[in-house]
Amino acid sequence: MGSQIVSLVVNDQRREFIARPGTSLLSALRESLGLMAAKRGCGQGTCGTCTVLVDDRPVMSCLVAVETIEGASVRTLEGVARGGELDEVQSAFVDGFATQCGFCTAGMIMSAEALLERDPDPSREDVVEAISGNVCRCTGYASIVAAILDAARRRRDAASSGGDAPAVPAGSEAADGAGVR
Amino acid sequence: MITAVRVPDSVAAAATYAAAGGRVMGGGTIVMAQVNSGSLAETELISLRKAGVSGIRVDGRVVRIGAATTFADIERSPELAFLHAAMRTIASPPIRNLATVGGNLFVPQPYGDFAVCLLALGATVEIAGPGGPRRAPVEDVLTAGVAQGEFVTAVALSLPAAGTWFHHKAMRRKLNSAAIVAVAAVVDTADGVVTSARIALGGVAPRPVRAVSAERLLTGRPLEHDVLNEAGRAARADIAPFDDAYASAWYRRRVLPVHLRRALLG
Amino acid sequence: MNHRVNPIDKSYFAGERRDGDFTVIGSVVQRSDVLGHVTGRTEFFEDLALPDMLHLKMYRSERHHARISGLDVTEALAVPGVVRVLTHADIPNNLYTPLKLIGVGPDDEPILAEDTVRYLGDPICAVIAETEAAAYEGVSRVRVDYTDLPAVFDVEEALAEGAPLVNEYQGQNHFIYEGHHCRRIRFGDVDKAFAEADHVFEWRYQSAPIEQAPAETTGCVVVPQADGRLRVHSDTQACFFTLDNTALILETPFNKLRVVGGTVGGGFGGKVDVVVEPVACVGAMLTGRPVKFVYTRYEEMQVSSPRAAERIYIKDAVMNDGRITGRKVTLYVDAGAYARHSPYGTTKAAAHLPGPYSIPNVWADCHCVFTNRTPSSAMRGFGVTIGDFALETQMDRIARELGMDPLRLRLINAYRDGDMKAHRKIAEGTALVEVIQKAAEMVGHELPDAYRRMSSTHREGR
Amino acid sequence: MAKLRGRGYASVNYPTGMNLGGDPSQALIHSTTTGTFVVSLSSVDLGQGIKTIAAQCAAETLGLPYGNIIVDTADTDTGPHCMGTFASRGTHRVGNAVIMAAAEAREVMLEVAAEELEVDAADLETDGTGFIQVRGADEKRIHITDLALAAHFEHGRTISGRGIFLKEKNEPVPETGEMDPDSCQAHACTVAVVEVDDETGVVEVLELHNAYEMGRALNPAMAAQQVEGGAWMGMSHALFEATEPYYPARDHGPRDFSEYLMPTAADIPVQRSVILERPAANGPFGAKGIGEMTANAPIPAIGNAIFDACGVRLDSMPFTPEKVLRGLDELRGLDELGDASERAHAPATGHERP
Repeated sequence: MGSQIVSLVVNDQRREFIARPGTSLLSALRESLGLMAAKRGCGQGTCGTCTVLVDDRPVMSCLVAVETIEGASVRTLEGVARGGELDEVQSAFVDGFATQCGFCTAGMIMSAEALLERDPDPSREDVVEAISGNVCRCTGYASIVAAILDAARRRRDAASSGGDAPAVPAGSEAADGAGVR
Repeated sequence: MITAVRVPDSVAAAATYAAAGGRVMGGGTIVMAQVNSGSLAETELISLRKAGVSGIRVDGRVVRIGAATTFADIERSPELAFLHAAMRTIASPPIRNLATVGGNLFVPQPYGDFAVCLLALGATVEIAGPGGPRRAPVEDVLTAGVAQGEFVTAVALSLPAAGTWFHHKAMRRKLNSAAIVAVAAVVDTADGVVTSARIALGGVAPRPVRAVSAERLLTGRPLEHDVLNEAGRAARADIAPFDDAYASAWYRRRVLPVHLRRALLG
Repeated sequence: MNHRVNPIDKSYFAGERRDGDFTVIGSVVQRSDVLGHVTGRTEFFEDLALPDMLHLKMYRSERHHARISGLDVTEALAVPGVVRVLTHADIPNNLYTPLKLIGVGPDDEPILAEDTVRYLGDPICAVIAETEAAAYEGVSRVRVDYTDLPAVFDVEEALAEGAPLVNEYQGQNHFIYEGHHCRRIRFGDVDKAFAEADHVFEWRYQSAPIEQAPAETTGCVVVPQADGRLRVHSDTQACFFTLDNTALILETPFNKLRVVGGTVGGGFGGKVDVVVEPVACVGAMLTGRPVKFVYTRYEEMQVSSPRAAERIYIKDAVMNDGRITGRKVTLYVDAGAYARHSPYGTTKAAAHLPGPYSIPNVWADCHCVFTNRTPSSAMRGFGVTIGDFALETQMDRIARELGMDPLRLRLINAYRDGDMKAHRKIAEGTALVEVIQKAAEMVGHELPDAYRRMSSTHREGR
Repeated sequence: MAKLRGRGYASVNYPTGMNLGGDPSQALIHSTTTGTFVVSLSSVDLGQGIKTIAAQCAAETLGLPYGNIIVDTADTDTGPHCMGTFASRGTHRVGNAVIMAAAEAREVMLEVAAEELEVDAADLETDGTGFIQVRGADEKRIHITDLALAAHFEHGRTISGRGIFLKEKNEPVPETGEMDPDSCQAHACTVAVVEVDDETGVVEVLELHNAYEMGRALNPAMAAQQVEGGAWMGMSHALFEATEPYYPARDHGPRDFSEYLMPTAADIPVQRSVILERPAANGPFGAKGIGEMTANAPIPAIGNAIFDACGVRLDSMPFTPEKVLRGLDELRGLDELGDASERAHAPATGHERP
């Protein structure tokens, strides 16, 4: 049998490539499609740096044999910013200083996107659960949780103001200085 | 090295491939990790993702869950609401979107939390293979596995009556941790006294095990603090705990009664 | 912006702040790397796509301590896609130690094992193949015959008479500091302090090795250049440190190498050892093709050097009023099988004693000990983190024994500007008193006036 | 069953700008013809943010906006020597080298501006927005873009500078340990509040209160990142981390992030931190460096809080539920499997708080 042609819809574009047997979705994205945002932190499904959305659900792309999702829709961090504009999650990560080394960021943002698409008004507990598979060694998570909650608020504000208003920082959870749980 | 990945579109096609010796996989959470580290023995993968064995069907009190049904699917199923809390103790959302009901039966402890639930529920496993379809109690599959060329296509279980399902998983951290001790149980009571109990334990033996000593001890007695402690101590006869990166065998044995009691009393 | 900042209490050291009129310093400016991070465009070393790149995977020792009585790579070479298998014979200068750059020796670690392995995971041979899968397959077919040697895993057992010798290049199971068996601190007379003390307390502390666990594992891609140089894309924390050590191992002029690093997916000290670049460079030189060598997560967890386990004994002479008048510390750093950066870390540990307190009599023996485990090395707080665990637990125990407020005990003993530290450096810029006062205030821990008036800039009554 | 609450303290110092290796760090800076300044380094950014800090130091010294600075780093062909990013050297060594380079470049910048404006360079100042102007007469001014063009095309000058920071290598005296191994001392005090489950030994860290003294917070948001992430790492070390959980035996070493556990966002405490600044004479704008020390104080603070909560003294890291429970069983005088636990709820010492 050997290598075969696989077709996926990646960030709304149909992409075809040749995959060696046993190629993970992560390897296909990085090596065949040149999409480097998703990272390989472990290859075992334990770090979350390779998280992407397959048919709108977050998965560890290192654990997906690419032949098994022929035809699926795949979304990566490269597809999140539209027309060069950061979306609410990205802007909230920037403004909230929710990145340090940046290696977990792609996976974190994709887990957050999946959550917010399913639940535009998540609780802190929902956010915490959504990123429970994404390891960050730098931040201690608090800034990431705050940024995702902030992103949800920005997106709701944008939606309630007709959808064409720019994402505005809500500010209510901006640091009061005393650290936010 | 992997030489072929099969994605059969039917159970029959999957059976043909399986008979030839490939490794059957559900979501890939175990198998692909081995592929990525070059440690998988088999050279062919057979995915059940498109073999028509996904989905949850409810027929009265009986629920049939396809082997390739993911944990996320169960979390979204209103009929299986009693399992939702248990599902959320397993790994993380990006894993639960991949990991499957069938695959979980073959995961080594202290993983395999759903298998612990199935054991408590007395599930029946549907198996396909060279000899045609067969059914087996989940105990048998957990103990003996399936034969060469066989694979699981579904599990069937009866919905527990309201108030009879209990689940508690002790972890090293609040989310995304393997079990120190997992307890799943269906316990019927009448007039405050246990009439029947089926208790399964995870994390405390190489396979999920029934706490038969505790079941015996509880039957005919009230679900009370002291009785449960006694049952928990009795259950130590049913386990074969191990040391691992999470906890020692001693610790698992030591806290088993605490967690058995917490499972049933909250 | 929606960022979080911690309040700065400018009432402390107000007279020394010289704030001036900064325009950028002290301000929150956006991180220069953040837009790359949130769009996935930041380039980490592994994001380099090279069409003809080869993959290197390491076959590692399956024993803690053994002679290699046979090595057979024939089957590995027969795997389709395997291009080359490197052994120690391929490494120009196979013996090194990273701190030789600052004059620390002896060389004690083979790049690839010759006749002996000294820890589980010691690298033996490197399989280079067209694909990762082929490289793994090749590794699985390497055959090594081992003759087990006795191993030692406990630092004190390693120092005992008759213990198996871990590293014959060192010659004994501890690093030698200028003729001494350990790094010593000798300050005042601790024996006199113990004799005159109201109380003597002695306790033991222990830690286990800790992994730096960066999200990105250690690795590099080496690309041969048209001019004969090698371009090394690496996630090292230390470009020139890596370059210099690699050149010494390759026995090549330093200007033959170019190290390109930059954005690293977390380091925490774990990417200071030079453990992937030399072998990958040899592979690239011998094949003439780009070679990638990236640690698996397993290698990162179990083979890459962790924070050392330490065993620490602290014996204190204490007076009824809480003054600590003598402190004797015996500290063992478990360096594992090779020195790496541990001789340095042990010295740093010694300099840190007796903690942020002015104790007039201090005696310390800090041993850098070799055992048959994964070599340890630098990690965030190198030489200090575990010492602080021991020292600050000790302080709490003393306070409990004396029935004292643990913060007052610390304030009484806190070092101040002008104090001579145990390593004979005059303290300056101290602020222990103030952080304690501030923390007490934050949690509503009452301190009497005399303690609230204490200051790091002068000792009351002096 | 009881949840026992306790509070623990720890205070520490930390040496920054180590010079046991004696290696200096260099920085070069030059202006493009349009007034952007490129800082060339070979230091590595690991996420701690050295590129941002270097740019802030350059901008402040030059008196120009942060946006005028580009930092090019981590290439041994293009960057001057830096031995590496470790031992709390980044902010201290590189910051100082950048300041020195930028000061030299600023001097040239003012000389050229003086020629352009036909004034004395000593009378010039920068306004922080990009203008160089005569002090007290700011209508007489020139923008850096115009100035840089003029420097290159008319004056034949490079607006550039060189910087290095060296504190000579120190050799400890072997007999006494006398040495001068570092440049500054930073400080921290942590108060931890924990809750111990007296039946399982599970410890939950509820609160971490930290006071950190770091010389100067060059970028307060990035200082907060180090503080918050470092304290989390300390808590993680305290409760979870070991590559050899049965040390000194090597069995059951964790292989991945499933087995090597660290706290998730669900496990983190409330963190409150306050920063004190006692500027260091030898630090860049007084900064000492904060990255390494932040994990240290939380570990003993948590251990001491556990003792306060339940009377179990942990002298071995990490503080696993097993160690706590063995300690509790010993205090309660229970047998190997703690089977009398339901008869002895309260530990021998320690106390329950509301």
